[in-house]
Amino acid sequence: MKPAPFAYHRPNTINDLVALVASCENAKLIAGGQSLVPMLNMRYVIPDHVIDLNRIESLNFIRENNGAIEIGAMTRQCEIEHDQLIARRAPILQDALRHVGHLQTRSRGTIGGSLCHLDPAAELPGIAALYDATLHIAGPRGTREVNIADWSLGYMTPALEPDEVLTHITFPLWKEPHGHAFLEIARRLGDFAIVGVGCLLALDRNGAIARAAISLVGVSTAPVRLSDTEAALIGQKPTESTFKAAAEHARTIECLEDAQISASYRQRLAGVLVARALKLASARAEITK
Amino acid sequence: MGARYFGASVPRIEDPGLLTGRGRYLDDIKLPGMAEAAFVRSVHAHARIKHIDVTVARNQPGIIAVLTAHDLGVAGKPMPQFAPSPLIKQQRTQHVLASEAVHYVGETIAIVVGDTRAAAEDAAALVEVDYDPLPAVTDLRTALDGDAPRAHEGAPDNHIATMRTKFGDTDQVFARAVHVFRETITQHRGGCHAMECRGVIAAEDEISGQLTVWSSTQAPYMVRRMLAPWLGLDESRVRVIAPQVGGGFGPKGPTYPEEFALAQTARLLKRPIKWVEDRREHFVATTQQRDQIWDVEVAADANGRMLGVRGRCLHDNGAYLPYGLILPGTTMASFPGPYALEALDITLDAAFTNLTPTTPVRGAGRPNVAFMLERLADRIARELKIDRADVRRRSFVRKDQFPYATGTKARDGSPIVFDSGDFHSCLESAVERFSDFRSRQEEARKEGRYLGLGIASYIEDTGLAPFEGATVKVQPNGKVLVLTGAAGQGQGHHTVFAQIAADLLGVPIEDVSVVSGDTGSFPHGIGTVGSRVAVLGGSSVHMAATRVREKALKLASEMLEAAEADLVIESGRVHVAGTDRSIGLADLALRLDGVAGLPLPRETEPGLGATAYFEGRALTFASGTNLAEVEVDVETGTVKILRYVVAHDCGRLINPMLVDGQIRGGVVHGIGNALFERMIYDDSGQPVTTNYGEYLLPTATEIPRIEIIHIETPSPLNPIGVKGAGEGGTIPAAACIISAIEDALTPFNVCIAEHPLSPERIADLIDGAKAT
Amino acid sequence: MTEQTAPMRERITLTVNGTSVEGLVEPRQHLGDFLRQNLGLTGTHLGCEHGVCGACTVIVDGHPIRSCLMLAVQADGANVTTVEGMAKADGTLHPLQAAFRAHHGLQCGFCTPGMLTTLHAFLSANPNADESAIREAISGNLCRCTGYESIVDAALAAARIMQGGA
Amino acid sequence: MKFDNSFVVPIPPAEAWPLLLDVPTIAPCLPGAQITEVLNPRKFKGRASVKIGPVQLNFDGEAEIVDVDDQAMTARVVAKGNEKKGRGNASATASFSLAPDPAGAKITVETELSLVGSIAQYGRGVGLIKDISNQLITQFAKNLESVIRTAAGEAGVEAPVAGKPISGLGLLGGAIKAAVTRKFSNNPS
Repeated sequence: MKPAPFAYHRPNTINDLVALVASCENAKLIAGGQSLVPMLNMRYVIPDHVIDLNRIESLNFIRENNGAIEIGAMTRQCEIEHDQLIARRAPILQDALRHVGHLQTRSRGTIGGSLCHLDPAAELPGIAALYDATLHIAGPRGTREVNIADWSLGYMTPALEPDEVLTHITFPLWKEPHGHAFLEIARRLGDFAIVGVGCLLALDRNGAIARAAISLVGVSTAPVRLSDTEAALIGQKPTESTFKAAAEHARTIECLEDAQISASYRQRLAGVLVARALKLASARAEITK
Repeated sequence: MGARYFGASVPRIEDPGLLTGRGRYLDDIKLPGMAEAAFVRSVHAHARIKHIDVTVARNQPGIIAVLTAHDLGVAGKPMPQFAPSPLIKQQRTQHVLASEAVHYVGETIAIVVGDTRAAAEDAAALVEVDYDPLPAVTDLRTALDGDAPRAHEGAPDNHIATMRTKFGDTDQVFARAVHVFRETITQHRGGCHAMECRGVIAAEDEISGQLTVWSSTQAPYMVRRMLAPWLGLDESRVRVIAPQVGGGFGPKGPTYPEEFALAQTARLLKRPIKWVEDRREHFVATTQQRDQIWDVEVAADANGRMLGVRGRCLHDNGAYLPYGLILPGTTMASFPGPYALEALDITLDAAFTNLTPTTPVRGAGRPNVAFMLERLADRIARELKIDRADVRRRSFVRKDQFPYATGTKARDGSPIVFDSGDFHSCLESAVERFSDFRSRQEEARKEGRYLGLGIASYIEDTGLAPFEGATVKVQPNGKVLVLTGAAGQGQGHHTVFAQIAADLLGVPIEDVSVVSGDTGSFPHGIGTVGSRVAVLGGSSVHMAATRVREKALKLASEMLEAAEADLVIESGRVHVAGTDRSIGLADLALRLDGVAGLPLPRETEPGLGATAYFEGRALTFASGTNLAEVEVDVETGTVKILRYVVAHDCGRLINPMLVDGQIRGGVVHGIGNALFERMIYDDSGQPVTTNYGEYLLPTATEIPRIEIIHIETPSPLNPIGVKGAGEGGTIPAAACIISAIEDALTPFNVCIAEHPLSPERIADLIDGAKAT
Repeated sequence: MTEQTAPMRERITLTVNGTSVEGLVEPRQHLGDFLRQNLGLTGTHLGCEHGVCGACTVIVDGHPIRSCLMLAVQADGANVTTVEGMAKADGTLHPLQAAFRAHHGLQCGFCTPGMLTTLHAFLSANPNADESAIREAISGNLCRCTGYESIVDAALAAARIMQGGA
Repeated sequence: MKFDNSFVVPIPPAEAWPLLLDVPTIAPCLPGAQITEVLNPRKFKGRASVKIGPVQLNFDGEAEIVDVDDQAMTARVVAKGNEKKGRGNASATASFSLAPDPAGAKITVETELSLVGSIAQYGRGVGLIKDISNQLITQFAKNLESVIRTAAGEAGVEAPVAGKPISGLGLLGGAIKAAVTRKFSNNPS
């Protein structure tokens, strides 16, 4: 199980990278490589060029800026997992990362790689969707931004031209105190999510839901935000029956199926996990009030 | 002689090398001039081969040869049948390389030899095989129907053989039984998944003509037996070596096409060649097991005592018959379980399908039968509303009945006899650990949590005939060498052999070394299959070491001028008890190795060594009961195993720590079969779970601690009183987990007669039961 | 043989088990194959080559990584520790290695180097890890022989020793 | 995998029938496909490309029209191709039949597609491959319809351009939509 031969390039700067990407036909960018290299080894993907992003220092950072967390595309999952700023400001990223592969893959895997690979079950795109994140792109025509909602063009296909690269992701933070929850059902810890649910929830002074965000992974080719459900939650008291109604909504979303998992089972889990995530997030929101 | 090592949890002598990266596995062997091979394999489950074009592939850089069956001279020369049987209706063994037709995805078609594996893979992708696809048999349920496609073109049907095991008058027993229940039970296949895949190196010595084959096999002697006549070579010219083997679990027992192909190619190309199976190949080319469908009835009396079982089994043997009827045979040999049945009548039909061939995987047919019998036992309990343990209590063979003739017969027609055991003690010792379970279960249900307690009992026929042997020899430096044919794959055989020899010869275990798995170092062997090595290999080491001891004492008595009865062996020396007179084993060995001009003592053969073979004339039966506590999340169908208890009887324990390791690993394999492992094929026979992201092995986070209780009823059938322990963990585990899940779901009236169970399937079962 | 050109190769320099080594590698060669084939460090085992089994785990710049998922050329300049680098030069076993033997944390030995390197890196960063943390740390390492319990026990015992306890 | 498509063209069956047998015209109706060599009037060599996420597949193969029955107006196209880098083989049989229809002629295409090899052995992709295939074949039928309409002189219909690669993201987007909007009969509740 050895990859087919390819040429290897290792730029040190974003400019060099952009130039290289423009000049190589049938090229793949390698970030952490934890999804790409298996596909190379199994010869599912047979590129002529592999362009390595690992020496571009400027793509590796975590910082807070203007009410948002900014993370460089080449920031490794293990760095985010143990970062103090993230722990304080967006702990749900760390909850989600516990489900992303294993210790060894998080050592190499990057947030940008996960967003560009865009596996339907991937957790990090789901968190990006939860925060309405913005993706920053560089290319020969300059830089541009894409909202996470417009990021997926289909199965494992990000809205990235062949000569463009993702440089960093911005997660706008919620100003109001809120609770969070990330729950996932996979066959084993670290497996592809059958369904994963991320939830942010803020309560008003009366204890009613003031703001909610719910995002699901695993159910479709891209993360799904339950905008209608979120809107319906506003003003509701965080009770079992409120959560149940949200779960009923979640059960109606159209889902993928594959050789092992039916769409109806994904729908079932979507409902169960949405209710449970809301409950957990609201309990945490109570504490922050 | 007081046992010093036997019975103690001695750390393994195998470990230091393995812990420091110095294990020498097949892929670690590098020979001068060695080339590497990859295989072109069928992408179709069933197809005629119209044409194979290797021209482009041959012209790739780094390619030495691309060989088809014709190039290799093996067309029309299928592999020999390993285990012939008059019951086999259609004798079908695989060709080393297919040239006319393929019968499962993964079947070998051509061998590509290159400077590196990568180069060989590059070229293999460029071999063009023109196929004419044929309908494939992929559904066991209909494989024997008259209108089913044929797995082999032109065959009258897909029927391989019918086997039957029977005793008592089932008609009469079922007619007078108060209760008769019928079940259809389905079990699905999984793989071996030793962490080391298979691999072969073949090299022919140009001068001597000696062919050496290294293979990651459980049975090097069988590889030699299969290869030599097929190659037209004397056995003396073929040496087969099993190096360090990274797990076997059954499927490294048979001899595979790759072993033949590598041997033939190395001879043809006159250079050493290595092939190492990659994981994707393992998923299609290494044998699998467990597909069976049972349609059975059980008869019980008013108290829930099992009286009889009758029914049919449909068995999937995959596309070929590489291992004769051994696998279905182990199914039939597993009856009647631990139960004192009055009558039994089971018929098994083995069928061909266009899937990867099946041969034993840890437990062979035994987990299948245990699952079936335990589902029936649970069914009785459920129907009669009695404790599940009570069905077992009332139905087991009792301690006072041993030795117990089960009613079934061995292949040679002799009656099968349980040699020793105490099924009730195993059961009670495990059950008592859950004395508070029912009250906890009730409390949990009030909180909407669903706990379940599963139970499964089993027997395992171990110490399979015919024999294993060993030479034990004291070397002139006083150190002991054990040579044996019985190779290990991680069980710790070297350590247990060393324990036995060290005790008998009074030497520290550090002074014993063991060489195994090399046909060049010991003349006869069978292989590590069917939990037989401790019984047969261990007994042969015991016999040989005993003879060496006797020889040493006899010689020492002459040299020390003392009566044998006054001698003791300690720390490598023979002492005259109560004196300071002694002689080293080294001196004795030197004396018997001989010195020119000095005759040996009379009636003494050269060398302080002896060779012995222990023949397994009758099976020795291990047994036990497992209990498992699970929690089922009824909203998601997910299962968490909270506790697992094994009460186990494998006779005397040579090394309890190692036996525990065998049990734990075995249980986890069975948990895999129950909850995780499912080899899925689509309707056309394409395997769709060919990676570890989709074919799920149990991982550390999904598995509980496994508590073990040892009950020791020594076997009277061998000098060390042991029974096999390699598969007893696996045999009841799937049954136990499924039993627990069913128990947890009692409020939903869910009945389960299948495995593996995914969370989705559990959720569907709950929904289905709610709906009815 | 053919006249086609030899594949492109890259020169790399890295530190393996404290020793600086050089190599000429095809870009497609992964680090696991480089360690095994070019350096003869066959203690690193390849069990699946698609990043799931964990047998090939080595420590790169302090982090446990799957050497089948890292190209050798990417390890240029890196500091790599393999199972061969765990025992002391005088042969004294690392506490983890000793604990694996004492607790029968290995059977066939094939997954063992990956278990050892994973736990070595993990326990160095998390010396107080409890059983569930240890199970999670090795959840990306498959073992077919042991059922994991003895590995967990060995890790717990080694952690105590690595902290200087009993 | 089986797919059924049918459509009606506004010309009589006798006029539509020869168009249907004109492979150089109908082959490019399959998105991403092109003819590379005409072996004889009923046998062709060709090429097809399809992209499944990061996996770009290129098939080289042959197509042949067989079992042509001019009376019953039925025919079959048997095509098979091997992925150029060894990732699997595809084979398809499309059975065409023409029947009179009040509005002209009704064309029915029943396609049986099978994929083997590594591309067919990734279980997580199974559902998606089916959707993409369905989308390809539906697009094929639509293109075929417009080709015949164009040939029949209908204005305002654009014929597909031979060799145009599979309509990339648009097509994929369609497949995804098909995947996510599928209705499931075994809905729990």
